[in-house]
Amino acid sequence: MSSAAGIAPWSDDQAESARMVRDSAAGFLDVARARALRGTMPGFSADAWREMGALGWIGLLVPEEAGGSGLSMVEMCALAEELGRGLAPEPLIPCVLSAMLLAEAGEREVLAQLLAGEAVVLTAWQDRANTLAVCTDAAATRRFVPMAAGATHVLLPVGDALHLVNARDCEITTEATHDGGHLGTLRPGAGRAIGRADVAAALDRAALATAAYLLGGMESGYAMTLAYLNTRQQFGKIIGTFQALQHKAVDTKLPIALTRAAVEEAAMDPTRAACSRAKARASEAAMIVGQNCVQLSGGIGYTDQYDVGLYLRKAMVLAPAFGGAALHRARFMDLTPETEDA
Amino acid sequence: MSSAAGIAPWSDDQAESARMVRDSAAGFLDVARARALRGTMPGFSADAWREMGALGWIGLLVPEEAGGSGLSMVEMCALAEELGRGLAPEPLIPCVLSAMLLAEAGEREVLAQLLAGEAVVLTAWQDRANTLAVCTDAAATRRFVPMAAGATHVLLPVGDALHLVNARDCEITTEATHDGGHLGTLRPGAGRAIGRADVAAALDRAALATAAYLLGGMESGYAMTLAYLNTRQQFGKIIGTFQALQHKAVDTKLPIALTRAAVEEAAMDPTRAACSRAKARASEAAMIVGQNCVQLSGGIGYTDQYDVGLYLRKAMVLAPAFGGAALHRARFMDLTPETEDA
Amino acid sequence: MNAITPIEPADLNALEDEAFRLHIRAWIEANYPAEIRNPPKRLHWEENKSWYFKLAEKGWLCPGWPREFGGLGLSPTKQIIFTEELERWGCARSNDHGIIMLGPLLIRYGSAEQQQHFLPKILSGEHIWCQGYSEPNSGSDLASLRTSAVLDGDEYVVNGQKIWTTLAQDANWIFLLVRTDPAAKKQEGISFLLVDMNTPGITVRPIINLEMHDEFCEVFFDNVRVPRANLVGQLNKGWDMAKALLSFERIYLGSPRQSAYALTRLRQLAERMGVWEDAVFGQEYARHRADLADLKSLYGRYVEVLKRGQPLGADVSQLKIIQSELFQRITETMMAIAAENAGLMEPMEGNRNLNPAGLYIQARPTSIYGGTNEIQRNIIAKNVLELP
Amino acid sequence: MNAITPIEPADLNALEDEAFRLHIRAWIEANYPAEIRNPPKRLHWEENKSWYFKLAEKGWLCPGWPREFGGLGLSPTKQIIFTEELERWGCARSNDHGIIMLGPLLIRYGSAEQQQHFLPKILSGEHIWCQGYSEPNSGSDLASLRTSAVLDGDEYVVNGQKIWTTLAQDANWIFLLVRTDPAAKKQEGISFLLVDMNTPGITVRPIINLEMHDEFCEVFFDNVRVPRANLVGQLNKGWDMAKALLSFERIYLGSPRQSAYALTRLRQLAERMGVWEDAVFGQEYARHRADLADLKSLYGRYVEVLKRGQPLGADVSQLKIIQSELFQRITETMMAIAAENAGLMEPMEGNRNLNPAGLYIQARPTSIYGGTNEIQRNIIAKNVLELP
Repeated sequence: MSSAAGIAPWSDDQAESARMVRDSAAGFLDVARARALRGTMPGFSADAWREMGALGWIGLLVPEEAGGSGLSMVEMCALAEELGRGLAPEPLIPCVLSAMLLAEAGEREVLAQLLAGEAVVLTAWQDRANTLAVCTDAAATRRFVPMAAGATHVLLPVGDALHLVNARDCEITTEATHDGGHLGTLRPGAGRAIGRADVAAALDRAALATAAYLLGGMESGYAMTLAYLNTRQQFGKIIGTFQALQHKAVDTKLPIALTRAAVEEAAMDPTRAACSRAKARASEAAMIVGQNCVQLSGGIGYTDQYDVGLYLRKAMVLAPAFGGAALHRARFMDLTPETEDA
Repeated sequence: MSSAAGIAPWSDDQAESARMVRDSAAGFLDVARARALRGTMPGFSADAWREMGALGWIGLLVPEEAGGSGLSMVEMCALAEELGRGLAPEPLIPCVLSAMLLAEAGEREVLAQLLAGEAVVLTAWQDRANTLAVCTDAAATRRFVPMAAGATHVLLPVGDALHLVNARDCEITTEATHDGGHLGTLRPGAGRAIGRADVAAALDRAALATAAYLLGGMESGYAMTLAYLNTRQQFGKIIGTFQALQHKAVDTKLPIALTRAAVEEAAMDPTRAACSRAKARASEAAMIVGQNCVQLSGGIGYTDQYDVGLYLRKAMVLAPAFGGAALHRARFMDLTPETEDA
Repeated sequence: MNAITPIEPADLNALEDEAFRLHIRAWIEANYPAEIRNPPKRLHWEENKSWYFKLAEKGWLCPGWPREFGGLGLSPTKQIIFTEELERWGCARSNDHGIIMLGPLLIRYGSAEQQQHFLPKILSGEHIWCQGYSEPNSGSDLASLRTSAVLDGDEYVVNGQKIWTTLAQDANWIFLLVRTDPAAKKQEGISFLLVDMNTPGITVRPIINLEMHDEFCEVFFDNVRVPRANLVGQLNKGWDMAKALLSFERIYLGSPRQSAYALTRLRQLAERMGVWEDAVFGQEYARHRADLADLKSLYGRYVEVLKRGQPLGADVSQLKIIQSELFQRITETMMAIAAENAGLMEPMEGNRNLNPAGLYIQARPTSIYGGTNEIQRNIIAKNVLELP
Repeated sequence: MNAITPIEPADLNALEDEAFRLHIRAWIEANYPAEIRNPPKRLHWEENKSWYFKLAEKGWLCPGWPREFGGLGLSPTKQIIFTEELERWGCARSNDHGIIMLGPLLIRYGSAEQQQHFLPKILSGEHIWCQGYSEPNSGSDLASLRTSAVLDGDEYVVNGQKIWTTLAQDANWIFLLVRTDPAAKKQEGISFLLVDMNTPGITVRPIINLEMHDEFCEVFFDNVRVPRANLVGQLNKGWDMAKALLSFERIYLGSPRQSAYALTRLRQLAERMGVWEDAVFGQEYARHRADLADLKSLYGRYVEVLKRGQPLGADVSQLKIIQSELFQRITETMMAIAAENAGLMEPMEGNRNLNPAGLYIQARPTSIYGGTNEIQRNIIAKNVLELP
């Protein structure tokens, strides 16, 4: 399949840098690895985590002087997209978020462990569902912390003030999620204040990276579906010859193209409005694309053994993560001045 | 085309009575008649109007003791549906509404002229767009009076109090509508109080009859479209063989089937909730069906000379008449208790 | 034993419809096991059999079968009321392929011996049936099926594979469509065969679906020997017999019950998530609500056809499309308002009424099974709209 | 005469992009006739020609043509800016088939004589062209066209009928696809012919469309004699030449301008109808708004392709589908909130910004013309998704 949808508005340097990051993710494209980790605790591989550290991914957005790779959202989105293709269960995006915050606050020791893939620092920023607002109550129970069972540390924003807590000092309960991972509910223990950071700005980037992860997942699930349409036979014909299925396939392609356009534009200039628009599109598109791919795959699409369903399950978990479509669309609307169209 | 969609929940007597009324409308099925009247003033035929009177249609819902036909909404909907097929421009539904109100208020003289098709009495009940509420200000300018240029009398509800005014005593301006008719804005002149009636209940029936008219229009436009799909050739094939067009045709059929189900159930027991649900469905479906029929008819569908467009134009005018889809859906919702589904 | 034994009229058909409804309702409410109301997944025999035996003991297992075969011989109208009452109370669908599919087929096409042998064993719960139609390469195009049955002496030798066989692991008998004439045109070489699942050569392998449930199975046949007497109807005429039973499935799949159940759950979820009073949610809910009410009206028109004892036309496929897509849309709204809870495997807070992902996943295959919605649209295009 | 004559650089290409944009913008704002901004319908030549001549006099009529043919020879990027500025100011599309379609085709495929004869007459406004491609039985399947041209001495004799010919009544020349080899396979017997509309035997009959506008015409050819010298390119190779120009049309039809224009009108209508602050309207508006912004992002990616001088792939058809369906959805929202005003033929209160029905009707054919959206989906399925 050609995935052409025009050309990203990136400079040649940006495109080259993104390509290199993509190439570095080649080892994480195998969905079988993600499948094998489903339902385990903590749900991801410690080896893979250290490798992600060694590849400089956890600190991808951390300035070089703080020990990071000093790259931009262009590379981050390219990477997240590849991880989405492989459905990598490691909490990379949540930890990239934590790394940005630790660096900004000036914390160095735990940051170094995190960047090396030796620590897992999760930012427990929300105290309820369906919000983009950072919790401002230090004592509040935090909800929906992804892969919480694997945390070594928890970063607790109270507004822009950051507290770092040892995970073993928190009371954490988990609930299994459809992608084989889990979400944690966390009663914070005592930690230490480590400074301040612009949490909301970092959350924008996490939302955008999640959009890119969803984009990669959509494309892979869609590619599987096209392959199925190209091989499955019924009524003596390849089913991809049936016009109704062709058109449904096209209608599944369109939201993917729009997602890529929104994500790659936002990656170049990650304003809050651009991040919100990209996440709104990706969250909505991932569900539609996942549903359509299951439908186009027929009975086999409804079996757990078939990978297409894994992409839908991942979308169910990540579409609302860091804010769902409605929240982000409303924020995009609030932030964008009316155009001057005549 | 088979228009099967199960069987209406009517008794045999009701079905037979509806069939007789339908048969009586056979002379009004010719769309060419409606086409010829477009843009004329008052936009309908005086002869046809008298004939409608002679057939007992204007007084269809008026009790026999008041000079009417004493029939029910079952027959009214059957009739309106046939008139919708022929796109009859005569203001039958607005005048059936007026006739009900005149009869209920005990007015006899103008009612007799109206029932005979010698008068045209229009009920000017609304003072603004997008409302189901009867105007309560006697002096308010009335809006959106259909075919106002043809009125001999105007019935002015002020709440449930009715005033009858000679049309020549009112200041009437008109705006042309897409169906070739017009809507009037009316500054009421002095009239006489003639009594009271349940205006809201009568409006429910007018809305339901309008839903039935739209249903007839949908079916006729759809039948034309199926005929086109069955004859037009491209790429050496009848275009109705293309699966994408077949499925779009099916998706156009489904809202028609739902409309028929809602309208005919409401006709049997025209509660306010049932009328609102039927009008909401019909208003929405008529636009969707009209659009799809134009699309399926390709270039020819976009020409004024082709009748399919006339059905869409009629839907544009009648979908909002007596309340559009959103208003009626909200009222249905308010009026219907939650079900006890387990 | 039944918890309540009201005075039972000799002929339930003699009751007024409303009295009949209340009679049925009272018995269901008194006898249905509370713990299996509205089960989130299709139940297995072990979970379900106590209800099966209650119905059997009461004589109500097969409301549609004629009385001479052990059924209740209910009129169409009363059969519909019976079903409505079961749905109203959220009764689980039992292991009913014998009751719904095979029984009526044997009554219509079976030999007297077959009727006498098999029907009582369905009524007693001794035989639990499953249906072997679909194959890996024969889904939408069922008539291309290839599982073969070759006569060898007085036995057919069956080889091949079935798939999507509902609850095969619970069944001890299976009815099969098999190819008995490989040379004939697709539909014309197919026969209908009854097979004891305990015959050597049969392997059942459950399929885990997206609900993580093993409702469907693959069933493999390796030189399975089946007595010739287990052929139902004429050789090579199995297709027509099986097809004659499908209109039941199409109206069953068009029943508003799934959407109605989901809509109630949507309301409960909206209240829990604090959006019940939200205007945007409100208009979306009102749309689902009106869609459901209109679906019920349309469904009622087909029920009316059945009540009058008339055959259902191909247009009944409309119901299946409308109901499955409405069910799906309702669950999509659930997912949107559930926000982060949308990813959870288990119901929220242990309250099984708050299970957005469960219902969302459950709604996915409704547009696939029972003939995909694409196939239904083909049927309507050809047979109702009469497009070429 | 132009209202303002700013200091014109010798080579507009030498300007920085942003300076170029402002230069163009200032001139447009100063010179474009206010009364024809954002016309609700396609303008006729009489309404439009003053603008045409202003552009011609300025030398800006043909920004994309090479300078040696009288164009501005702008780089792709600057051509795009030029177009964006015209769209921004709501400039009417002029009678531009000569400028956009025929000129580039002659520059690429025409003989030197044809170039020298015809191009200056386009630039001067002496020749106004229309395009004769579609026929009554050849719409989606254009290659089945049957209008014939038979050589008789030094002239082709043309017989047949064209339809959907935009503004044929304003044109004095028409370029035609005609069948010159009836025996060849569809695409292979088609030639490209230039015809003076004043030749005897040509009849133009306007078609009134749903907008009650005569934008499209039928054109009938009855033994119309055309000099052999008016054949462009090789005999029977007309199809390939015409097709090579279509990618322009596909990106043009995917431009967000219609949706952007409609969205602004939607806001104005919402304010007038008092629903601008309404939550339900608000989320629907936000959806259109985000859809438009994402469409703009996607459109920008194809513009980027052009800027780099690369050819557009078949996937550009995506834009046309997305833009036309968004434009339609926006106008459907307009109709819903306009309520009773939705039926009015003329703008509300004489304010042409409040014209829901007009825009709604205008949006209908966008999914039909330029290759129906069904055809676009076929193209994507085959050429992008590579389905069989």
